[in-house]
Amino acid sequence: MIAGIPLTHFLIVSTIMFFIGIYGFMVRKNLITMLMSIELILNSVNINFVVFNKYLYPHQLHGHFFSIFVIAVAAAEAAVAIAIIINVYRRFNSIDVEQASDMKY
Amino acid sequence: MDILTLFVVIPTLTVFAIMFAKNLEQTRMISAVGMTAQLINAVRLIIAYYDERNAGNTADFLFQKTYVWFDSLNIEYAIGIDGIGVAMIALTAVIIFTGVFASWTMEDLPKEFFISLIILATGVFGFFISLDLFTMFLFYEVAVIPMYLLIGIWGSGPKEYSAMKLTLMLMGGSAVLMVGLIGLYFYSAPDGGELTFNVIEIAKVHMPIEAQRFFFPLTFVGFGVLGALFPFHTWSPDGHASAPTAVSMLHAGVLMKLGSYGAFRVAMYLMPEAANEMSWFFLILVTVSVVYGAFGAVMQKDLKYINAYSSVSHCGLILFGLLMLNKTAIDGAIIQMISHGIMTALFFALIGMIYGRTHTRLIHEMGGLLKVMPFLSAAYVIAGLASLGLPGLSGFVAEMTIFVGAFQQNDLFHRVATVIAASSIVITAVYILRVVGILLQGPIKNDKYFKLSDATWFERVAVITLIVGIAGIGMFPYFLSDLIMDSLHPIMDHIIEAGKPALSQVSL
Amino acid sequence: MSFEQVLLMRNELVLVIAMLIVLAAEIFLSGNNRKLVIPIAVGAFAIATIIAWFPQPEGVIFGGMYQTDTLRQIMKNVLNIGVLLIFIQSMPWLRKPEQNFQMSEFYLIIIATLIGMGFMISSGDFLMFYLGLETATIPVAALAAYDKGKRKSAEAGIKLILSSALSSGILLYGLSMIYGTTGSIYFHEVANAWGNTPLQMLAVVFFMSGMFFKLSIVPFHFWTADVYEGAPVLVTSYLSVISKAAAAFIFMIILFKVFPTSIELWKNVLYALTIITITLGNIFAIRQKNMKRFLAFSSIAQAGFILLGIIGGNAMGMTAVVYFALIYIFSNLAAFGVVAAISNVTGKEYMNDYDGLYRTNPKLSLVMMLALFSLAGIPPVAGFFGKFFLFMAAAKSGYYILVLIAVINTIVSLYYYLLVVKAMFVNKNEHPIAWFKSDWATRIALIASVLGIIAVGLISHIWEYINAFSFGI
Amino acid sequence: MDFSYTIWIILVPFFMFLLIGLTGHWYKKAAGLLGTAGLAFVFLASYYTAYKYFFEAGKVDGVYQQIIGYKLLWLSFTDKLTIDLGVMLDPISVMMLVVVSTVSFMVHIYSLGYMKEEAGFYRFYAFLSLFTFAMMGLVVATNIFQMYIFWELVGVSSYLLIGFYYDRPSAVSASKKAFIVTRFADLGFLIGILILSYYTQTFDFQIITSQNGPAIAGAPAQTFMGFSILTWAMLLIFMGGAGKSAMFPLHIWLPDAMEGPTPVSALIHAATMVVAGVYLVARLFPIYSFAAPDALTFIGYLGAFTSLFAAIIAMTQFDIKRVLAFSTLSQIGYMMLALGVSGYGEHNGLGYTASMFHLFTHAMFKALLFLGAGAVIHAVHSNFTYEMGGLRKYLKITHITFLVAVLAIAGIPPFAGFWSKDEILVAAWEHNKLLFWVEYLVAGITAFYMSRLYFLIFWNKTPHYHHTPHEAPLVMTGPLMFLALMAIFAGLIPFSEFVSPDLTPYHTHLHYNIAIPSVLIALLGIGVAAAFYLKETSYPDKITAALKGLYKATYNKFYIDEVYMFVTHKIIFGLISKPIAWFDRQVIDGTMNLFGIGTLWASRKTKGLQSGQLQQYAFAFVAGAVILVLSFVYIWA
Amino acid sequence: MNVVIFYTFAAIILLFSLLAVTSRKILHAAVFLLFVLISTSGLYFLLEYYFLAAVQLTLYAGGIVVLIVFSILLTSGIDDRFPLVKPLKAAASGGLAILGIVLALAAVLRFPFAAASSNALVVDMKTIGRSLLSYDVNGYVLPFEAISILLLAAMIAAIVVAKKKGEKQS
Repeated sequence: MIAGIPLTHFLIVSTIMFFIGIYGFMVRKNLITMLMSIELILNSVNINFVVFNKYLYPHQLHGHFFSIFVIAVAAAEAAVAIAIIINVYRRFNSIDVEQASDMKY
Repeated sequence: MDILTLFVVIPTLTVFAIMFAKNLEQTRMISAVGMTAQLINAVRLIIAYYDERNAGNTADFLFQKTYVWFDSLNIEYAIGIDGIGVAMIALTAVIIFTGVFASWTMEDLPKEFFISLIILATGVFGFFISLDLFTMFLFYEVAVIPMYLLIGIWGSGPKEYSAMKLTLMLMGGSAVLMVGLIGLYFYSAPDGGELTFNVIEIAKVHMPIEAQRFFFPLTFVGFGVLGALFPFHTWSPDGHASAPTAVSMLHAGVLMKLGSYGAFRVAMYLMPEAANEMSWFFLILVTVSVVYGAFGAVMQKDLKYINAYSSVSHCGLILFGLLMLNKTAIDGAIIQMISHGIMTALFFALIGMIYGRTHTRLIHEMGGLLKVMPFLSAAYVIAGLASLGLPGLSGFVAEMTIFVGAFQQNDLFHRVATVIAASSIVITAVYILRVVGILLQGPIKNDKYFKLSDATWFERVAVITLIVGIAGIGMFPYFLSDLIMDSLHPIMDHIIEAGKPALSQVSL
Repeated sequence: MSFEQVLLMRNELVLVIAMLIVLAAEIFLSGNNRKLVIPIAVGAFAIATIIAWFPQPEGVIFGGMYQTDTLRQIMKNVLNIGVLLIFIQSMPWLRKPEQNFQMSEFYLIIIATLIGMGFMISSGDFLMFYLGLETATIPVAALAAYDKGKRKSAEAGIKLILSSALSSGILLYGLSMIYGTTGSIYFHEVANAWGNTPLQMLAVVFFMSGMFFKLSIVPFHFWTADVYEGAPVLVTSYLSVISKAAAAFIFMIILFKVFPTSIELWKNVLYALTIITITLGNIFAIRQKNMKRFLAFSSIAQAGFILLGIIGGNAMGMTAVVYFALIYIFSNLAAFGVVAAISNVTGKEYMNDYDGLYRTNPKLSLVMMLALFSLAGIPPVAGFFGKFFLFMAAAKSGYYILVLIAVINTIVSLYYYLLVVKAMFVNKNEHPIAWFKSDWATRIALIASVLGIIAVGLISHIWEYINAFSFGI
Repeated sequence: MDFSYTIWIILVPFFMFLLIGLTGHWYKKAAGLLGTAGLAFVFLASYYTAYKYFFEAGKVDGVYQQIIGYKLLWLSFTDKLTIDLGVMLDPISVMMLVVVSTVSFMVHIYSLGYMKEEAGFYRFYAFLSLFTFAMMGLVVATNIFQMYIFWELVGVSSYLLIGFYYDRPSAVSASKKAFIVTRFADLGFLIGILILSYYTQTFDFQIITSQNGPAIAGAPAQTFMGFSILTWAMLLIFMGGAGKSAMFPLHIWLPDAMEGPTPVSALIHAATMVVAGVYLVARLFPIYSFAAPDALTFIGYLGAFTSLFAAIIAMTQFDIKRVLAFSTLSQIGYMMLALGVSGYGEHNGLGYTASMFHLFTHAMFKALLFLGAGAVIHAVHSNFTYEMGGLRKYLKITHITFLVAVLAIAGIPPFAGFWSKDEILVAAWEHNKLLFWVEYLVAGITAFYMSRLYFLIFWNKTPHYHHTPHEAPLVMTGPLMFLALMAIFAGLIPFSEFVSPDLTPYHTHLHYNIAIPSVLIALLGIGVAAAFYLKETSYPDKITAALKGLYKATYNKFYIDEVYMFVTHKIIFGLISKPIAWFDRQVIDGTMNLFGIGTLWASRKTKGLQSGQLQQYAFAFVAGAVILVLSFVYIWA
Repeated sequence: MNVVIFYTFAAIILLFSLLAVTSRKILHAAVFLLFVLISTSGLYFLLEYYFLAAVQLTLYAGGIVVLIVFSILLTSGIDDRFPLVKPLKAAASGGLAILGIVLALAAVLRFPFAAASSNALVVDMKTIGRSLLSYDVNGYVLPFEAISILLLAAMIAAIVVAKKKGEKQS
């Protein structure tokens, strides 16, 4: 199934996606969209793991399982994050990250 | 328990006892008893030391004890003492003893005051008995840090600023020093033996000159800050001006000596090549500070500032003697440590007592004190005369030994430095007499002063003890000089031997 | 896989059991009995701590994913002790009315994260490491947001969870490249296959960035102050000592074991960041007025000192880091303990509230002073020994200039520690915090901390014990 | 013969000082008697020693020996350089013992009367004992460092005594000035000692002054700025002597020192301490003579100049003590001159002998003058001649003794001054004609101003006295009479039989060709003075008016004090000390503070970094990671 | 064929990722994210990791996105449009991201990835199950257990934060 597709193309896609996620994290003021950016980041990392596994080390499943666990962690993380976001929303009546800056200096 | 460890144990026990004191009276009594015990112990030590020497013990350090502390790092609680140390310990015992009496009237948080004071003294004693650089450094910092509280809480004037400045500068010095000590440790076994902090062991090895060049200045400056090395002396005027009496006494009297003692015992002794090579640079600094401190004192208006600058000058003379790198000058420098210690303690004690009566330290607001407090004034004159190097008092012996020693260096650079440093004795006379003239002599300026009382009994105890010390050294210097000289031989052989090739390159 | 082998995980197992006990107590206790959850949890944890202290053999199980040896056991014990102190300190706080309905959760989450740290420290591969790291991080965000009534707490929670998510994302990218270039996630295999290509170096840098986040190394530290300030005091102390120490331990182990061949790279990185971290941490700490925030920045500077122990890559450094962590736990918990005690009673958290404290609460002030002196590294309290040995460790590998910069920075840090001392002892105050009697739990915790501060330094056996099991590159 | 008891000549006054100083306030008045008793011992012991030394034990084979009566190792600098405290007896030290003990004893007795009203009576006696101790220690010093030690001690006792009336600002500043000026001179002395001792590796007088000792035989060849290093050393040592002996330009402290009680002026600032400089040069004379002749010549010229200079000033002063002070300067200049023109052996050493001789006689008559002046001041409560006059009627004994002293100092035979001055003139005639003529001139001036003083006090107009002046009690006049006897007969001592540079006695005789003109000149001076001042006349005013500028300059002591004031206050205080104090506070301390301020400033400035904005934190995070990659993976890898 | 599929997915992923972080409507962004996640799972299918692809679809694309959508509904108005990003911020962040891409790709593309030499493992459910429950080398039972603790803790954490009770006192 992967014949003719070079490994690096996958990596290019995932890397760009990774930095798009980072870009999103840095510019999106909405807490939920920031969380979504995190998901992009994690997703791109997953692609890396899986692709490496498939292309280079197909005799074992480290990358494959790593991805699965990352997905699980991402889910847990998202759950907690969303709980906190809702909490923030209650306190600040906003989920704008720039509002949540009582503490500084 | 061995006699040296007792010097740390007695004050520690005193501190614990004070913690359980119920009132001011008990606090005072416990402190006085504890420090008297310490003084007695010091006398015991002197006797034991002489006994040992007379019995033919020629080891560099007597009463050596070594207890391994951090085994894997080869850090030990190693103690031992030579004549220089004995002298320094006697000095410290005298000054802390008198310091307690000078603070007899301390009423604000007295327990805490005496505890801090005695902790400070513990650090000093520990420092002088240590042979292991690690414990030495530990005690060194223990001696420095209580200063902050002592000045901050019980001081006067801009005490918070002064306390902070003093603490930060001194700890800054000790921080730099720490690097030097660590360096010494890692070069203590170039042939692959076990690394050690032990002074005796390190002295045996030959540290590579490149390393010495790096670590010597660090160590020397680190100690030098406490020894009021120009330009790192500025903590001294402010600190002393703000400190309470006993603290000034102890600090100028003993703590500043820690600096010069360390500079000698650690920096110069353990890194003799670098000491020979770099002494010229530091010599310039200290020559400046000798004269500079004296000139700085001339126009000051505050008694403590005068004394602080005078300490800069006199402590500069100590370092000056040390950097001359010959036995006589160093002998003089060490006598100067003792001499200046007692003398300046006396000064600060008297200033404290005068301040306690007149509530001012500005000399122009006072005058004619000889009339109303003859005892204190006479004592002040004696202190002043000791400071300006009157024969028969300790200052003379020290200064002369330094100058005679310094003059044995046969080159123009050292000669000129000596002449410049010696000229400070004239300036010293100027500022001492100026103070005596304004403060003690002349008519009484303020009607309130007619009612002032002379010294109380505890003040007399303190003052007389110190004067006896000054006069004792001044009149019978031979014992002290001999005590020091004996111990200097091995050290100086070490340093001079190392300097032989280097010296020819440096002489100007 | 035999039972004995499973018992190698004893620390984690007893913690799981403790967790289950708390869970059970939470479920079965109700009404007025609910408060019993607190002593049960603390008791269970205390027992777990004690059990974990018994000696145990070294070993590797789960195909290398879990490995334990005495050093790691020491590390875990160090963490356990710290957590126990926090638990004891937490008792009065959790009993307060506004926390009434959330007692067991605090314990559950902390124990769970502690288990995560256990796995992290014992990990033999990057997967376990990653899972341990996340277990140790994600739930703590909830703890930071524990004071739900407070805006600051919520803000702290969100800042922590999002920052840590970002950091673990970057760390994961690094891990993926490590996997891609070596073909394994097991530490020993990675170490064997390790080269120094740019990609691998990039991977290491990304990995380190993630760890720097946990350690609060500048410039990855920004979350620290805000989270520390916003979180409840005890959570702050947990974050500042326990999770930081755990991260330092595993970071050091991985650098020494997995990337010894990249030492040039990570030494350079650490060199630069040590200087920046200590300096900036100090400079930021100087101006702080809020005690928690102040301690946050001071802990950033302290993290910089920890790097000094790591950078040399020698066994002495490892000992020094573990030793320092132990001391740091005691010192910081003593400081935070005082802050917590005062905050619990009066709600005051600012430095000028402490003016004149010594005259009204001398014992608390003394504890605080000792703690600060220990943090500043002043003898004879333990912090002096900790710092001295860290400097020695760095010096051993020749980093004298770095040590010099660090020691000069200690002066700046001394300045701000003394500011607090000054507030308590020197400053005058018309209305100082009135005298109050701390409850017994606080007192026990503070006394234990002070004993720790004094004893750890003076008693050399602790150092020797750790040193016997340390290793360098 | 055992001279070890001589140590008690030093120690007794010292213990008296301690005893009176520490306990005197309990028995106040008795302190004077106690001190005097102590001095009586010193006096007797000194005379006994002198007798034993000169007539029994001192000479071996016709040469006086330097006998070490007592010696104690006090401090050792190096193996060779050690300070001994001890007693060395040789002709000049024994002579000085006599001089010091005589004058001191007289002053002690005299002060019982003079000082009895003073509050600090016991203190005064304590200080006197201290001074006597120091002076005795100085004269019997076995080595140059011992001398320096006691040198400083006499300085400080002089300071204490000048400042005896410490509530008078003028006394305070005078004492300060005296101490600091001499201290400055002593710095030179000290450096001189350092140089000398470095090359000779000894402090011991016997060794350094010995003919084949290291200073003379093994003089180092090094030169510095044209003079041999030893010349420099000896000049510096002389600087100390010049300071104590108030040679120009270090003389300024001496007239002010008259602020002290008059007996003190008599003892310290006329008879004993101020001649220490002369004694110092005499003590080191062999070195000056053989190894540093240039220095010796310099000393001669400086002595001549000072003697002329001071004599001129003395003519115009109205404060009797100041006149005496300037006359002291002038006479010490004589002694220095005498040393400057002296050679070493046999008759060549006449200058040396004459100098010592003059020292001896001068001590007697100058002490007499001062004590007499004290009696006058005691009687009229003023120091100024324009408030005196006609006192011969009231103060008979004082008058006679004062007259004796004036004649002695003027050089009228057979009084003591004549003999010693004659020897000086002979020595000068033989070695240096210029100095000889200067001395002739000074002899005339001396006769003039001393007679002027005499006439102004005891003759001239009689002002209105508030209280009728009355003669002093016997305790005061007794010493006057004793000293008057000394002033009359001391000149008859054949000094060259006892004192000579090479310790070998020789004979001298009167040179009439020099003596007669000198007497005539003295008589001329007295005559002019009599013409001017015997009765109240207008001549002095006329002359003053005629020489207005010169008179003013002279009256103001040639403004030397003003120059010093300028140097000390404007330059030392204003241009050095104050700027240093400022520099230290502002620049050095400022730099230290700057570190602190800078850190705080940096802290404030970087506040914005911690903005509270999570996304900025994220940016920093990512940027940090990227920069690390860029730096350490790409750039410095 | 597979090449075409790959590039299609790749294009979708990149495009919608970009849209997800730039779209000014939050719900749109969530949907774009969903597209990205689904496409990713398509890649996993392409790589023949079917189990992973399924997990990706259900857990990720299903679970998390639903969670996100719910929270959006709870906290935001559907029609809210985000204000434009400040240009400076966008430029700086964008520049940083591009720099990151350049650096990362420069490293990635220069690395000599060696093609697999060993035989590929057949990734069926049996293998996966066995690996997941194996405690030997290449077994994943320990992570499996560890993540259960994580999930439990996260659950408690989420509940703690989400519970409303504490509010009443404030």
